[in-house]
Amino acid sequence: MSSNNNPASWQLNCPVSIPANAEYVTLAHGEGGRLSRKLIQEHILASLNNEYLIALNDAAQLPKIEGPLALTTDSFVVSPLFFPGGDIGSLAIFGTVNDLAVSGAKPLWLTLSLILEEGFPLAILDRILESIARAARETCIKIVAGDTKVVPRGVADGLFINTAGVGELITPIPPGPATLQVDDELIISGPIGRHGIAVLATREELGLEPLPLSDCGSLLQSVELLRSGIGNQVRCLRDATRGGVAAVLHEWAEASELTLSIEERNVPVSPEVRGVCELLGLDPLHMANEGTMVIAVKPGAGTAAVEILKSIPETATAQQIGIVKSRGIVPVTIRRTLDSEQPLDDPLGSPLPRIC
Amino acid sequence: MSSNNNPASWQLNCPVSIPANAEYVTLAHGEGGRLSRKLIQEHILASLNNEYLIALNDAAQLPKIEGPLALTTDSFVVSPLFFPGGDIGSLAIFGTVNDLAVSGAKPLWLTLSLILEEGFPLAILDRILESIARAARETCIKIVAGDTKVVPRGVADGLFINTAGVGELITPIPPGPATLQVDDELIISGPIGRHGIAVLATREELGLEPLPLSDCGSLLQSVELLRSGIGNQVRCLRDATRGGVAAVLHEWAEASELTLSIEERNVPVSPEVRGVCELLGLDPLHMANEGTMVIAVKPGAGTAAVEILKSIPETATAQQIGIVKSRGIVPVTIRRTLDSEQPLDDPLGSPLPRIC
Amino acid sequence: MKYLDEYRDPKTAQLLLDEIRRITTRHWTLMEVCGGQTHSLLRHGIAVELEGTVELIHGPGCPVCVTDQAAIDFACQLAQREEIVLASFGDMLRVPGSHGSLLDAQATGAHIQIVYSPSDAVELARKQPETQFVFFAVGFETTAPATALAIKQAARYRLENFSMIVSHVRVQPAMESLVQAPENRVQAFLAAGHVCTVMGYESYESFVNRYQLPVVVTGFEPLDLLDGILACVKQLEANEAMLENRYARTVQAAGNRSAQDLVQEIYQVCDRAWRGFGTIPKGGLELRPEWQQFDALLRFNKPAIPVFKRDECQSFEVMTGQIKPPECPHFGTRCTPESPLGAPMVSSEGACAAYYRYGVTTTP
Amino acid sequence: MKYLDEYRDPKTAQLLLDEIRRITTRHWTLMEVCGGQTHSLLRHGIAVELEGTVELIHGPGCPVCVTDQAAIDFACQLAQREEIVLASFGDMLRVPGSHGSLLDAQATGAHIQIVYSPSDAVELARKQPETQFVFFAVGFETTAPATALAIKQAARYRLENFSMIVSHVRVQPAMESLVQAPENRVQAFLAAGHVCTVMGYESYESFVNRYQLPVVVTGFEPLDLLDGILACVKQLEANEAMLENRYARTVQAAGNRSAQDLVQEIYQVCDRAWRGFGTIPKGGLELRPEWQQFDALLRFNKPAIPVFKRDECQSFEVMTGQIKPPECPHFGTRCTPESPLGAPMVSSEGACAAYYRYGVTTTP
Amino acid sequence: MCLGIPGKVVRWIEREGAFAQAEVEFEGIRRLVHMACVTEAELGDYVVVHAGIAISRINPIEAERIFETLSQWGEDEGWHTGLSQDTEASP
Amino acid sequence: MCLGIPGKVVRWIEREGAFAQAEVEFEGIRRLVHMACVTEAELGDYVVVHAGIAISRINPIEAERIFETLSQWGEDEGWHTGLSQDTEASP
Ligand code: SF4
Ligand code: SF4
Ligand SMILES: [Mg+2]
Ligand SMILES: [Mg+2]
Ligand SMILES: [Mg+2]
Ligand SMILES: [Mg+2]
Ligand SMILES: [Mg+2]
Ligand SMILES: [Mg+2]
Ligand SMILES: [Mg+2]
Ligand SMILES: [Mg+2]
Ligand SMILES: [Mg+2]
Ligand SMILES: [Mg+2]
Repeated sequence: MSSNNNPASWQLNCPVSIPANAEYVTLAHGEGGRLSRKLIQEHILASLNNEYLIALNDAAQLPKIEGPLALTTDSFVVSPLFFPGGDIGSLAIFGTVNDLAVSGAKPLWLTLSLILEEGFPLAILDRILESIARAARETCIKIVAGDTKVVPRGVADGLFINTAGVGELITPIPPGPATLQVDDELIISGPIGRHGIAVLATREELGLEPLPLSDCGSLLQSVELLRSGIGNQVRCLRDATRGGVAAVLHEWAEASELTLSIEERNVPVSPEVRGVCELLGLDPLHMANEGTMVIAVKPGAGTAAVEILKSIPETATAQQIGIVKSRGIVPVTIRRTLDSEQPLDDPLGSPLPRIC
Repeated sequence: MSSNNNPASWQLNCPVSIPANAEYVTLAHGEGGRLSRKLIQEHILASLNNEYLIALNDAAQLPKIEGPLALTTDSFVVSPLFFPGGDIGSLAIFGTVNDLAVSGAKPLWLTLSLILEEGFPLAILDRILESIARAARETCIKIVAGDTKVVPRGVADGLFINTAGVGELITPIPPGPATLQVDDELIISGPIGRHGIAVLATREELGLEPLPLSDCGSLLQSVELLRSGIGNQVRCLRDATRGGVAAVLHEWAEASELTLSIEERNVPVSPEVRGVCELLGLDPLHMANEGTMVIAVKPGAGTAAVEILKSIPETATAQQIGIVKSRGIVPVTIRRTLDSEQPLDDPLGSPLPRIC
Repeated sequence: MKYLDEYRDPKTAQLLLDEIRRITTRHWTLMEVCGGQTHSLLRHGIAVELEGTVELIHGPGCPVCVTDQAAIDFACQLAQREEIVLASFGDMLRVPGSHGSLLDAQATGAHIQIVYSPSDAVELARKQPETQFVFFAVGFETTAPATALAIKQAARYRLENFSMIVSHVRVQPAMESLVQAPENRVQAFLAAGHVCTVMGYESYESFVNRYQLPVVVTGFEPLDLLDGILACVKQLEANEAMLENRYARTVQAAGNRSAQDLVQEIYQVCDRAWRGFGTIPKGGLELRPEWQQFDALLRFNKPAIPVFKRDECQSFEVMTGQIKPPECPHFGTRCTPESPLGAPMVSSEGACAAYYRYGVTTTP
Repeated sequence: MKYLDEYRDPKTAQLLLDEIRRITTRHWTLMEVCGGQTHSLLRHGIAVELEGTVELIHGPGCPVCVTDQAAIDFACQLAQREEIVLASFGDMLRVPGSHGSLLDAQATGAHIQIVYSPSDAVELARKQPETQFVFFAVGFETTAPATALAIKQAARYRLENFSMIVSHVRVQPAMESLVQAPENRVQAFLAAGHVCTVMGYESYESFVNRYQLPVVVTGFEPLDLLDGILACVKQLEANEAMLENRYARTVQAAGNRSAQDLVQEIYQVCDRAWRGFGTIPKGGLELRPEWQQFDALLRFNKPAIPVFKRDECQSFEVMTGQIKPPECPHFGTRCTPESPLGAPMVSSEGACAAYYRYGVTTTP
Repeated sequence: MCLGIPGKVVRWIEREGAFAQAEVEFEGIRRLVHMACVTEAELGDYVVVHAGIAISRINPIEAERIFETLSQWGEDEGWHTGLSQDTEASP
Repeated sequence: MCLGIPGKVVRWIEREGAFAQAEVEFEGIRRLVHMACVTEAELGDYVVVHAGIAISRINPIEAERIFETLSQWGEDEGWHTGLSQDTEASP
């Protein structure tokens, strides 16, 4: 097989054109000496500077937090690095901010750790750092500590990013899926499957046009509105990332030992996602989201929750999709064409396009 | 070039023999469905369980901290994954615990994020998770949140680990290298260059025997002793990782705008490290450490600091290696054979073995 | 989506369902030939709604399930070779061979590329002339035109780095072998709509006449299926055995002549080993001699690799309607989608997977 | 370490230093031929201590610095080829060619393997028979036995996947061309101890006689260097020009006969382009015709790749002692170890890098 | 098996031979589809696409038939009887 | 150039020919070193190793000479005069 012999050969799908004599990342950039400091100063700090990060200490020194803490981490390995609607940088920020937000915390600080493949163009790195900076500004979060490693060519796929986030838990903290009760109502904040389809269609070069847009974005405002509006009514929230909505419902069913039951006709799916899913034999409920969440509220609170969500553009198409029932034979059911409730499958592995 | 066609072909240097029919990581383990939960339950929680991690929430909910916070992150991409004296797992814990400790914080909680290459043997993963668990127990730190991603074969080098750490800053917080003063004393906590040499010799298969041992280990106890003994006398501490002691001295010289001056004869170097460095034309001062730190104390406090360090076995060979001087032409000087002080070079890139 | 959504209309479906229940006087056993129909029947809850009225058993119509284990082994073996990329539909990746699936092979270093269309594999070969691309050509008559077209395109481009493992199977010989079996209890067939789209249904005339069993060409959406079932039940209740086309918006009596010509030009009928069935005479398609330069078997002279067939899998019994998947002793215990013993547990078209996925874990 | 530490003893070094200062009556200019000696003189502060007493200028003895740019370009080009792994000493990786260094090539996909010994590259080739290993054989007479041995071993194993880019250079022709230059101001030579270990020093007799310049075979540790300098100064003060061996623990008059035989068997003397110097007659070693199956140039028929020589680098002037590195207009500004204009800024043996590293940024 | 999805032909790229191709739209998403077997399709026609090639042109009149039948049932309310006559016309 | 490091021969692996090898110790670390050019070395001898092959056996008597000379200087205090006689014996 032929391998990538030039720095522009990653599956970048990046709008930046890379000049032939572009500067790129070398192993020396990761070795802790002069070049490492240059990379940090001229690229990372240039985009992300703030009063904590500038100290470049072994650990950031941060002020005291009043409430209890929330702590989360995620690594981002998306391929391609740029996809319609986002890139690995914005994803790395929104992903961690969203995890804090749905946990009931006010996101405060992030760490940012880059694993770069030797030969990665610095122009692309700068572009991703700008995207990180933009997402951090949008969500009012500060990147206070970081790390950069460079691995030899062929040992990583261009760039992996890890973010870890610290937030302050704000009362009332959603008590979590173990507290779900019969008749609780299930809500989805927007059309599903957009991120998974956008990335799949871009990566596998399926020749689809226009490429569907990822929903990659912040859930901060919608969570805050929900909490300030009906905070005491919220049981749990979850951004429906890998495994999609189906995986969230299965996890919640497992945690609560109840059955979660949804109506297919109420689940919002955008026409493009619908079209691609039919064409490739995929179920939108299994496809990843990166700015769309599932919410469970107490009985009767669903309408209020949907109202609140519909008040901002990001979640204007929020819908109640189902309710919690006493435990049946299967953990998650879906009503499709006919009246009978069918089991909704828990996704197994990455959804593969199929012709059968 | 031939590629790795069997799961045992990583540069593992692992003492575990892998049976031919070993189970290994698949892409489905990273897709957020049933197999992801199985991997987390049967492998990760099996080794690392605690009251926070078990919740498996989007973010860990943690109690309130009294003092201000310290936050740090590092990715670990060491190749080979196992090296004499440690492995990527223990390294990922000690590295982050040490960064918190030298920053003046009591390490409390860690996040753990794994990027696994498809085909990675689960037996090896278990072995590394055990090593992580052991290091976490030894340093009394809890892993409270995590993430697991699987990337396709050929897209990562077996396993990368990211840890982020939260600690509570304890007064007196070492004021940092910007506060260095003329006549401050510089101390090293143990023999230098062991980690860099151990990894280099293992990775490049240089045919050396016995392979020198890495110093991979915790600095927690030694930092605590120093702080409780002469806490007010400590200016700054730094674990001398990538770039070695030379990089730390250069960073401090830059931060303080003073000249740091050391004596080669006082720098402890183990015989094996000495032997390998001579053979390969390397300078131990440029080689990485993973359990050895540089300390700066106020004038006159060096002897007390060394005494305290010598009281525990981990730092029994601590030495005063130099002092801080007013700014000369060069930022860091070293006195070797003759009386004159020579500039000590800041490392550039990974040290390469050479024959010239 | 036009021509999809209207055939999923719940109210209309309910009307049809009521009508089927109304006219059914005794227990009828129908076979839906195609795995896609199985999938749809379970996904939309039709099978459940008809429990006690009409029993639906699944036919051999999942090409993933019936592809011979040796072909999968060969595909894995080629994919492991440094110079080869194996291109495949996503469907085949999880099917177990003797030593694991293509996904397992990939996890240990094999080069596999998912494609949506066989012609996409031709394009890949054109763009990377240094690499040998082998397309794994599975599927029924529906898929054969797409793979035949890929061969023609590769020939037009004079590609020397494109070949195929041809493992196409033919539906009708399998139906024949099924009704001839002493255990047969099928009383009517829902013929596979998309196979008929290509092949037409005239050839079923003699089948209907010979075996005196109703055959109804049926589509895949809930209304299509209910309509096809209703047509079958009506024939059975009237003690008739006729050939009907209930998928006329897509299927014509003669099928698609251009597609048949294309298949005819590239392939010839051959005996073929079906997984679970053994060799079915005339059960497959192979490359005609004039196209053999594209035969991966010849190009990469296949060594005799031992095939360790897993006899535990009851796929033959399942695919011939003798048992339903939950009656297999391994169903849901030793055999799950995470760790399938047999092919029907893998593909989302496979009957066992469909039962597992849709939670039908007990026999009616 | 035995035979190292005792030669770094500070007290003894001080004695020798004092003695040199004591007997020196005027300004003498010595050349240390070997880059290793340059490195040691700067690293241990000897050059600084002798400032104003004895001026030390650095000779052409850094094989990394003098390796022709075209050879580096060829190495980069081979490393880029899919089937080839280029094996090299770590030293060569940062040296700039016309289009970047081997490290740059690696960053854009080339396969490069650092080895400590040429025989290690032979072992790699033996273990991976599908891959072509090309060893980049640079170095002076000291290194030639190791690379010659690798050829013999590869021949013994009948390896068809091992070859070398032979770029060995010979010290003495370079010294000749140096003293013949009108700009020459060297008054005595510290001959390169390890080259003499292999080659002996008898061949210097005629050099000393012809040019009437003292030549003192000198080692690499501080005491060795001070001892060698002292010997030079004593001759100069006494107006003598003799050949002396001050590295007798390692060097014998006739050198190492087995090593010479080995080199003789595999290589023959040839004219060679030296970077910065131009072609030096008899300045290199090439494979004898009977070993040419191991010549990477012949095996991978080198296309004529344009070499864009960077004329800005003053390496010739530096390596012939006409200027000291900080006198080069680019030193420390456009030319630094991070971004070297010329080879002497790269290798830790290179005179410019040594000056930069040890902070000697102004001329004495 | 044999996922076949209806899509609308929106642009012909090449109408003849082995490389016949058209742009086909599926709910706003377009893809190039091989048309060698359905060269007679016109812009605006719906075709059934399987594995990237069109295998059939959808007959819009036949597509309505089931709904017409059902609506007749709805009109006369005793639709069960009417059903068999209507449907048995097709094979 | 030409890093040459002294190491002690601790074990012979193969004494003859192109594959002659011995285990050589450098401050506790051992490596196999090619010995084709120094086949006469005995166990305990020090050899100078360059690029993985031994290029010379260290002569322990010569190795002492500089220190002997210096110690003589130490003894007679007027050592400068003694130096030239001693050293000029060697070439
Ligand atoms: S349940 Fe598994 S073993 Fe049983 S018939 Fe189905 S696939 Fe075969
Ligand atoms: S400083 Fe740079 S440009 Fe000048 S001579 Fe040295 S290597 Fe060449
Ligand atoms: Mg998370
Ligand atoms: Mg989440
Ligand atoms: Mg770091
Ligand atoms: Mg890559
Ligand atoms: Mg750190
Ligand atoms: Mg640190
Ligand atoms: Mg996660
Ligand atoms: Mg790998
Ligand atoms: Mg392959
Ligand atoms: Mg190569």
